[in-house]
Amino acid sequence: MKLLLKNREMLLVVAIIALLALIAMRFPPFVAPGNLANVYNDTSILIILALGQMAVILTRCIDLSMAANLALSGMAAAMLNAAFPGLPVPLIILTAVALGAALGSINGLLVWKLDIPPIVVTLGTLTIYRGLIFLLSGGAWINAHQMSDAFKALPRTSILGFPLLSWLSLVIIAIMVVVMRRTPLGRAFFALGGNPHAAVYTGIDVGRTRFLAYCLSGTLAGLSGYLWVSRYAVAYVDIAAGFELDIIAACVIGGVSIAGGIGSVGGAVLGALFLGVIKNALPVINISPFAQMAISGAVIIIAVAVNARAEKRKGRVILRKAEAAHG
Amino acid sequence: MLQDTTISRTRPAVALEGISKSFPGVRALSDVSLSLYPGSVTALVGENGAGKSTLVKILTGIYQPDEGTIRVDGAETHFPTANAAAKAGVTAIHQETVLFDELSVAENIFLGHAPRGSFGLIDWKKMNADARALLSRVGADLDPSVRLRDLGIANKHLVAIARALSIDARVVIMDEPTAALSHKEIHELYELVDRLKADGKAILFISHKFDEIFRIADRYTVFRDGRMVGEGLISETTQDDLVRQMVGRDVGQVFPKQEVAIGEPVLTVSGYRHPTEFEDINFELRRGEILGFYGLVGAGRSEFMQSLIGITKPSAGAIRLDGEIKVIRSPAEAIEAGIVYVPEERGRQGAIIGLPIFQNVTLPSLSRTSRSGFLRMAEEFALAREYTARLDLRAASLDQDVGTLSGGNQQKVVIAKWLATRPKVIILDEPTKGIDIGSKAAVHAFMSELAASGLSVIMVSSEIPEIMGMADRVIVMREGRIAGRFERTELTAEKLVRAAAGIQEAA
Amino acid sequence: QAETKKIALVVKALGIGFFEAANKGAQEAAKELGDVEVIYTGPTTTTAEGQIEVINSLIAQKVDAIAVSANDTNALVPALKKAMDRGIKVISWDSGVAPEGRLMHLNPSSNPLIGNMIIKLAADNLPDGGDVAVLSATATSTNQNVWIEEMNKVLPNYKGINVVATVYGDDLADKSYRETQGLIQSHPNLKAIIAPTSVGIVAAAQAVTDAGKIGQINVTGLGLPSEMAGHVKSGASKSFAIWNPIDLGYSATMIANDLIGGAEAKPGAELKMGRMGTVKLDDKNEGAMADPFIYDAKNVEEFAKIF
Amino acid sequence: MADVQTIARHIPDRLESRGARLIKSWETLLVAVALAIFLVNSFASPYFLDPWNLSDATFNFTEKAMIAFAMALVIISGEIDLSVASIIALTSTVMGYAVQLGFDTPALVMIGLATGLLCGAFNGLLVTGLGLPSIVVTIGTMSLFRGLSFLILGDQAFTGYPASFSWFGQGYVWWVFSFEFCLFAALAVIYGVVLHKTNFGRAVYAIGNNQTAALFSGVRVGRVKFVLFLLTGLMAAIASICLTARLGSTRPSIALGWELEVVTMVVLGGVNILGGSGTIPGVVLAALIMGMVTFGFGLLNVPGIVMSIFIGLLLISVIALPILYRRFRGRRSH
Ligand SMILES: Nc1ncnc2c1ncn2[C@@H]1O[C@H](COP(=O)(O)OP(=O)(O)OP(=O)(O)O)[C@@H](O)[C@H]1O
Ligand SMILES: Nc1ncnc2c1ncn2[C@@H]1O[C@H](COP(=O)(O)OP(=O)(O)OP(=O)(O)O)[C@@H](O)[C@H]1O
Ligand SMILES: [Mg+2]
Ligand SMILES: [Mg+2]
Repeated sequence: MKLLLKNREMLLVVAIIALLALIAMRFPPFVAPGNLANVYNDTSILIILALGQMAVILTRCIDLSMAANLALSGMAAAMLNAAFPGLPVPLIILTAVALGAALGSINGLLVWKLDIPPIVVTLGTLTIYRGLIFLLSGGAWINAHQMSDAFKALPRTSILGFPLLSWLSLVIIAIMVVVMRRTPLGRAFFALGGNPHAAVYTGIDVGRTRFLAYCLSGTLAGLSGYLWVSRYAVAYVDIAAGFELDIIAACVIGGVSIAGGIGSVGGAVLGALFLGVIKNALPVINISPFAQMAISGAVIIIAVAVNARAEKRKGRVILRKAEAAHG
Repeated sequence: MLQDTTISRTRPAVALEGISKSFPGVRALSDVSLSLYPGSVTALVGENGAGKSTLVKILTGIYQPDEGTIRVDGAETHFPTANAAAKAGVTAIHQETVLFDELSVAENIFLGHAPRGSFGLIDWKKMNADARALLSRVGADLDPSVRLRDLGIANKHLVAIARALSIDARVVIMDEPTAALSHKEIHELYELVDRLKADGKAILFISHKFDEIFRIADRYTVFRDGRMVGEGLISETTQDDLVRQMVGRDVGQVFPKQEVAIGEPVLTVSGYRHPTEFEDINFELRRGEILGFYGLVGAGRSEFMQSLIGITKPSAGAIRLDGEIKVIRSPAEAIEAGIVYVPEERGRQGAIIGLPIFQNVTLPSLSRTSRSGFLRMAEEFALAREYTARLDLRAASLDQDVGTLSGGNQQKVVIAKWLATRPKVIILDEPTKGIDIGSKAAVHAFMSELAASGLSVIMVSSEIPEIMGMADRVIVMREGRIAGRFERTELTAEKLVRAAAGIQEAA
Repeated sequence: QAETKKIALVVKALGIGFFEAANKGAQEAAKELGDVEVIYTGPTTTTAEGQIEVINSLIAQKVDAIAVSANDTNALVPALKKAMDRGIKVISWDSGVAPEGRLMHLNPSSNPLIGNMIIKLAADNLPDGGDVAVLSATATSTNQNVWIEEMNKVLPNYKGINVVATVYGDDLADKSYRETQGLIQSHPNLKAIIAPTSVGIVAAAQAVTDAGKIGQINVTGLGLPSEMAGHVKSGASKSFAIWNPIDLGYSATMIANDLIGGAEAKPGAELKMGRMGTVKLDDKNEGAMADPFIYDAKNVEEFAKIF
Repeated sequence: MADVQTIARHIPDRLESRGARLIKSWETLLVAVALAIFLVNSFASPYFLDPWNLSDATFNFTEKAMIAFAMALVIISGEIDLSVASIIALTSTVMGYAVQLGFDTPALVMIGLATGLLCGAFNGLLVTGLGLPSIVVTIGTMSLFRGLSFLILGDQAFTGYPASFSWFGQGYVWWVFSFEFCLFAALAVIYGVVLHKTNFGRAVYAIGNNQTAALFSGVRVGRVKFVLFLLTGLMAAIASICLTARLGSTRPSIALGWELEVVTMVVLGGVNILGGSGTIPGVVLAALIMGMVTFGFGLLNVPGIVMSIFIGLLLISVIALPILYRRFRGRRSH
């Protein structure tokens, strides 16, 4: 099991290195350590979101509302800061995270208690959450000058030479590794996605576990909401519009199976990094910015095809089993 | 009811009283009671669908009973979840493999009660070590970190058994634990049961194999149609007696085989092979014949049959139908050629739940009921009525969703569906798997009629009585190859078992 | 008593500070006129389809005039033609529509002037010349493209100034930010970034600040004082320009009212713009409101309170 | 027990009359919702009940609804196509390119349809040929197709469509009935017949309910699915022709975000997102409802995003209500 997972992740690592080599040929400074750190920093939010999405996808659900959740939580954080500049930033972050978790739990409740298909639920809440931002803000932007310096400074604070945003994503990766690998909840995500029927036999409450997955994705979306808004120092209705698809793409490239039950933290992180490298590299290697979209599309398709190859069930091999048993 | 003084003096470890359970359209259990005693093995027997597994699921907290109480050590309890039952010391090897292909062996064993280390985190090292110990207890030499999907069916069963043992239980339930195990493994299981018994565990053992029951059980309980119809001590009963209680009538009736004059060859299969699943399959099927295919679960019969209708792609081999070579690349072509396959997994491959009965029946025959691609409902109803009536289907209307029918009636719809295509050759893969005794007799009678009317039938079955009762000739498959051919006249259960298990003729 | 006249102010998208300010001006005009009701509306994303839907519902409401800042020069024409067929006076402002789709177009300022202004702002701080890059809005926005075109025309007048790249931030803060990072990366000698868009300029200033390039790279272009005040103070932007969006909304409303009142939009005509005076139409029925105004550390605080 | 076994019973074809089934159907619920919205709109705005205004309002949904018909079939078969809006963009771009090369209207239409079919075939091939999950494939092609359109167009726009071409988006067949509306009505009938009255439609339902069993029953699953993806491609192309003709210009951002609106329309129309059930009349009603909501709110100058809140709530509640109702009834009968 480990071998195959390792293989898939190795494949991605190799792909990313190859990509970097290719970019370095056209524009060597891109692979300078300092710039790579920048690329990582720029991808941090996508990584955090992809990890939340992964938890949801593992349980055979999907969360299309993550970007809208991010935008709503981010807008709430920004407005709170604009209205009460004196409010301590940690308190604002806490509010954003709590709001994100609450929005996620609404998705989770609808999936759990009403049995509405996840894609319908999150399609609905996607538009509702976006709309709520408009109602909340009246459509107005919150701009850099309306935000307090402390609010904007946090993700940029440098610790040991790296911005806090990067550190934060590393901490979340670490937490997610522990959650996914070493807590019953994390294992329940995998088990339930792999075989929901059997999960019941092992005492897993399918609905509740899905609910918790949505809470997790919501929490991470809420946190990302603050990070996004403070990093780009602006909040408006449409921030991160369409980003939900990037998040899902990162998961898919990272080998998270859309059918549930298969995936890894490492894969999701690498998938996000892969997209991040492409996004950051295209503008500097003078590939027309207009080619960006087509390239990410092609990458997604290739990644799914490759992953599907790797996943393709081997036959049960009745004959070879017989030979082995006798040999 | 029979009362035994020695056992009734010890208190049951767990007792069920007056349990009833209904599913939409089926009363799976009505007012059953059952007690399990420490240090004693109780065998639960009954035909398919008698309600045995349902009882297991109630005992393990997966289903909630509609009525009745569960007592553990005399105290009334509820098992709202599987965890609650496990905490109360009830563990089970379920009939379906309730395992996770993508997780490791160790985790399959410990999911839900994994050993925890610091901060309450799962301790993988300990889990792997514990798993290794448990696996060696059940005689499986497996690497606990290997992914389950890479195991064969027998090893998966062993993992399921290890899982049941991973809970420190006083009640161990085994629902057909030997169905997929080989000789050696079965014997190791017997020893395990003996050890558990010696440890004072109460054991419920469900099996359709009588030799097994008489080998390890102390007591028995018989279910028929969701009711308890008898119980007692194994030492005071006989196999015939048990069968009579189970079936409630003479067994001979179940296989109403008609004598049919066997005609010329209809289907000739030569040199069929598949790179990984089967090889060297040669046989011919004659008009009016019922050809039985026997083998242990996983022998590759279904895989081979599916290659005949173009689902699995064989790497070599040829089919002749009425002497002509036919190339069949898809089920649609098979139906056109007159070969139909009634699949073994009714729910997944047979019935289309969500569509009404009549649409299920007419699906493969739409080209006949429609005109230039447009549906004609009247024709469809007529066709569906004709064939469902011949199978004596019980339903409220033909417009009813097949999902609302009982298993036996669903199977009738599936068979009707294939018959309506008017085939020359019909392949029935485990046609009576999971259907009740009445329907079973109906299917058998009907199979006989089909053969009599000139159809050629291939019947894949893992039930020896069914094979012995129905087949004119039997081919035994083992591990993807033909392991024996028998005429009806020379057929014995022992020969079949030996061929299927690959045991040499006793010296 | 005359019935109130309904004038619709259709913007590229709701929520953008610049247009909110224009609405302020329009409301001011309505108050001044007394018998005018201004309907401030627009899609939520900057798409032509969204604007067409809005325009259709305005036609259905039988408004008297539509003043639109278009997301697409051509795509709105059929819908606006239909509006004119039903007797609605249609003008465009800020970002124009093709002549068939409107009676006149009000440029905030003359395009050549703006084109010259944005390059001049960059050049003024680069006495020795150097590399500059342009960060535009969406690749499809009409006005930005015209300005950049005009800028390139006068480029030879500024010796030593090289425009090394033009990138698009799609009027999205994050994309603009990332594009700016790309520019900083790929052009180590970059001295200035010109962003003729109020969203882009803020994002670019932020990216320059985060990259620690304040003092090395000057961000300039068109922006709102309220949004840029902080960046002027930090030094990320030495100066930038904008016309007054309040005046723009005010003028558009006044012109629409004048047209409802019977004035005719034809080359050479002068239309009344209330306190802003009059606008004279050129041969393409276009007019310009006023010159852009430059904001720097000296005056930005004062205007930040207004828009 | 014994008598049941011996007497062959007659099983009726249907238990309920056509009328009884109709009353309990999802469509009835939608008709009620549609009527309610119609009434509310009529009272809320004096401009609503005007034939020309209503005719203008149909443009809000006709193009999306055309795609929704094909999408309904795809979703009933258990798949999904999220690339439709991008197919619109690519098709429109290719047609715009053809205009620059001087092609005339009939050629443009053919080129547009061919492009849509090619995109559909590409999706179909990836889904049926390689067996990839359609949701992921079409998220990929969604970027790819629109990306190609960005690659071709960049910051440019294609204009200069022939005057005859604009008729597809702006022409009227008779009185207030636009070409688009008539096409929508005709397609509704065609799709209704295909789904509900043909073998092909039956195969779609069978696949959606149980793909494996359908395959075993002789349904050519791969072929049917491939055709369904071709159809969505084709319908996206038709919608693209109408939309391009209506706008008179092509930008790569054309029809951005439509895929979710189309899916919403289909789901609101009672199509099970997990496949297996749904009807064309339901989708038609959902299209009308969404069109009326957009138009009604538009007349009140409510911003589009607030309408989308309403649509989102409608989507969730329309699906949740029957579930809650059933649960409530189930509880009472116990
Ligand atoms: N989840 C369910 N939904 C509906 N009916 C069910 C369900 N589970 C079991 N049944 C029905 O209840 C009856 C008893 O089934 P059960 O599985 O308990 O039989 P069993 O005695 O274990 O049979 P077997 O020997 O084949 O395992 C059958 O008629 C079956 O079809
Ligand atoms: N390694 C395995 N893992 C999981 N399931 C298996 C495995 N091997 C066999 N099975 C299951 O056992 C059943 C029988 O396998 P298969 O159909 O290939 O053989 P068969 O000889 O036809 O057996 P049967 O007697 O059940 O018809 C199938 O349902 C299959 O899914
Ligand atoms: Mg059972
Ligand atoms: Mg089989």
